[in-house]
Amino acid sequence: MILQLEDKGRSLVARLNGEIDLQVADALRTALDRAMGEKGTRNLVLNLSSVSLIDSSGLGVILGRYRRLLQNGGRVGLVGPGPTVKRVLELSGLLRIMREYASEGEALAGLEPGDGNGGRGDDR
Amino acid sequence: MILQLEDKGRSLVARLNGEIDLQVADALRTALDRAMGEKGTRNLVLNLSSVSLIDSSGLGVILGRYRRLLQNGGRVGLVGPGPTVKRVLELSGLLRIMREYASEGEALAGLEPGDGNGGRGDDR
Amino acid sequence: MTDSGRLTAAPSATKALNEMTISLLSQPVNLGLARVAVAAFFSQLDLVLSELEEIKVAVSEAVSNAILHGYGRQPDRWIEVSAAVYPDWLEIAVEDRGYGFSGDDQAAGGDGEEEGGMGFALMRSFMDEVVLVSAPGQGTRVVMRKKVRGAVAPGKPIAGNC
Amino acid sequence: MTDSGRLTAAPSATKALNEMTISLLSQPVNLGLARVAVAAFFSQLDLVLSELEEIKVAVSEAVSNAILHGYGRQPDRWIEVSAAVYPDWLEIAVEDRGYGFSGDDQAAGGDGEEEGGMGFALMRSFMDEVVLVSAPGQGTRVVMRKKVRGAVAPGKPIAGNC
Ligand SMILES: Nc1ncnc2c1ncn2[C@@H]1O[C@H](COP(=O)(O)OP(=O)(O)O)[C@@H](O)[C@H]1O
Ligand SMILES: Nc1ncnc2c1ncn2[C@@H]1O[C@H](COP(=O)(O)OP(=O)(O)O)[C@@H](O)[C@H]1O
Repeated sequence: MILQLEDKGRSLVARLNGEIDLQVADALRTALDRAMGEKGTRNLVLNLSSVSLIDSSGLGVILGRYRRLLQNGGRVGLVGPGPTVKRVLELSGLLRIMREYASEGEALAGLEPGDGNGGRGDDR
Repeated sequence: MILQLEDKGRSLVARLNGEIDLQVADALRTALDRAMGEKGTRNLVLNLSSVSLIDSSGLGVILGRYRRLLQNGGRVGLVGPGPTVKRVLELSGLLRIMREYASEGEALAGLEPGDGNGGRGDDR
Repeated sequence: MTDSGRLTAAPSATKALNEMTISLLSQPVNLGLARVAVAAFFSQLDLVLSELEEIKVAVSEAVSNAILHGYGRQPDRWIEVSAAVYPDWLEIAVEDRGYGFSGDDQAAGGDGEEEGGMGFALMRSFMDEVVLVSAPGQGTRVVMRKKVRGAVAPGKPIAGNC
Repeated sequence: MTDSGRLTAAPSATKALNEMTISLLSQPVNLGLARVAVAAFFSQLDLVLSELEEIKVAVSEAVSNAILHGYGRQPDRWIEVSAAVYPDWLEIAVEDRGYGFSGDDQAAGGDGEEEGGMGFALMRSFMDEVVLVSAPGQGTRVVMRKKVRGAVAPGKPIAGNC
């Protein structure tokens, strides 16, 4: 797994790569939590377009970050999952609590509407 | 393995693909022999640029075709082997009895000099 | 486990057209190996990419369970992953000799901070039948079966990249 | 076979950092599986592509020999391919329970219309040590060892494509 992080104001964009399973879950969790802690991240955008496989260990990492951010009113947006990754997200119910966006840009705009109004704008 | 055959006068160009091992050796041998028989092939140009692996079963097929053609004064030219395929060809001694060419065109020109003089021109 | 018409975890009575078993140590680094080996084995069938991807997820879940729940993360225990091709279906079995569990544990579902019994849910979604045999202290065997459209004609070479 | 400093075909005294065994049927269609499984397993090491390709050729030769010479093309016999990572080297063993052969056969080399004992020559070229244990009627075990530059630090995930 290669993880690329980019800070975008109050949102963090994380581009994941490869197979997100038990082998990489701990490292992914640690890397995300560290970056989110340092930057005071409110919302997380996960770009999954280069993820070839995700299993429940990977889902667990996403769900954990979602719960963490939710405590401060933040949210998680998902971008670009391939068909099978999307099926896994659907079956697990993650797509009922997190929204999928067509691009990183749309995710950032949707999660942080008005760019700095506190992220309380809705994106239904 | 996918095999693509192209008739070029008295030479046959065969473009091999994938892993040339015991699993595909019989089919490859049969396909080459049929095409060479039908067309009265004198020289064979084997394009190996899309071959990802060759082992001694694959070498056996090449050597067998070489011996068949040699009986009628024909030869075999090899084109485009990757580094490991080339190592296998070298170690087996095949590159001492067959020549490698930079392209199919050079192989055809080298094997059939003068285009139709009977292929007896040398290509040392 | 012996209802007629239901898959039993015992080997099928029908003879497999092809089969393999891979034994690997209970370490997360070997998850990829389990997935690749199973996918490579089934590449002799004419599966579509999404089917192969779903099979990989199911294998990942079953092997992760063996590592986490079967062996409680002990890294030096063996897990056996076998795969077989039958005329109308394919089968994958994942077996550990670890803690095992009783029906109650299973009903209880996940216990991790962040998980919730998703493993079996995904296995059941991606395969047509999942049968579980487990006994506390003896280990666990998960057998998963997936129907393959039409008759299967093995013989396609197993490709180098899967 | 027991000279000090020479590889014996018995399991190494040093403990493997990681190991696996794959059992497959003696059918050419499974050659690709053997290669892919071994390459996937060693993808946890930092091998360069040419090393992985050479390992694949060596595996191909040993498994082809088991199919052709060990079992005389009987398709329903088992071949075991194991692989292990040690601190300074990697090891591959290919074992069949077939005809076996004596030193004389080996010296005789190939017998096919088109082959000439290339198999062992390639295994020896691509691996650092090749040890053979065979007994007529009992089967054959080929152990191949390759030095890996510097200390090996497994832990890289096993990738999906190899
Ligand atoms: N191989 C196994 N050995 C022991 N217990 C297991 C095994 N596989 C599953 N279980 C039990 O079944 C439960 C449900 O598994 P699963 O659906 O994969 O969800 P999760 O792994 O997230 O808990 C586990 O929490 C565990 O108690
Ligand atoms: N697994 C095996 N079982 C029985 N005999 C074997 C086995 N492997 C190799 N041999 C013997 O060793 C000889 C040399 O093998 P090899 O160098 O691979 O060349 P080739 O396969 O082309 O004959 C074979 O011809 C065979 O007699």
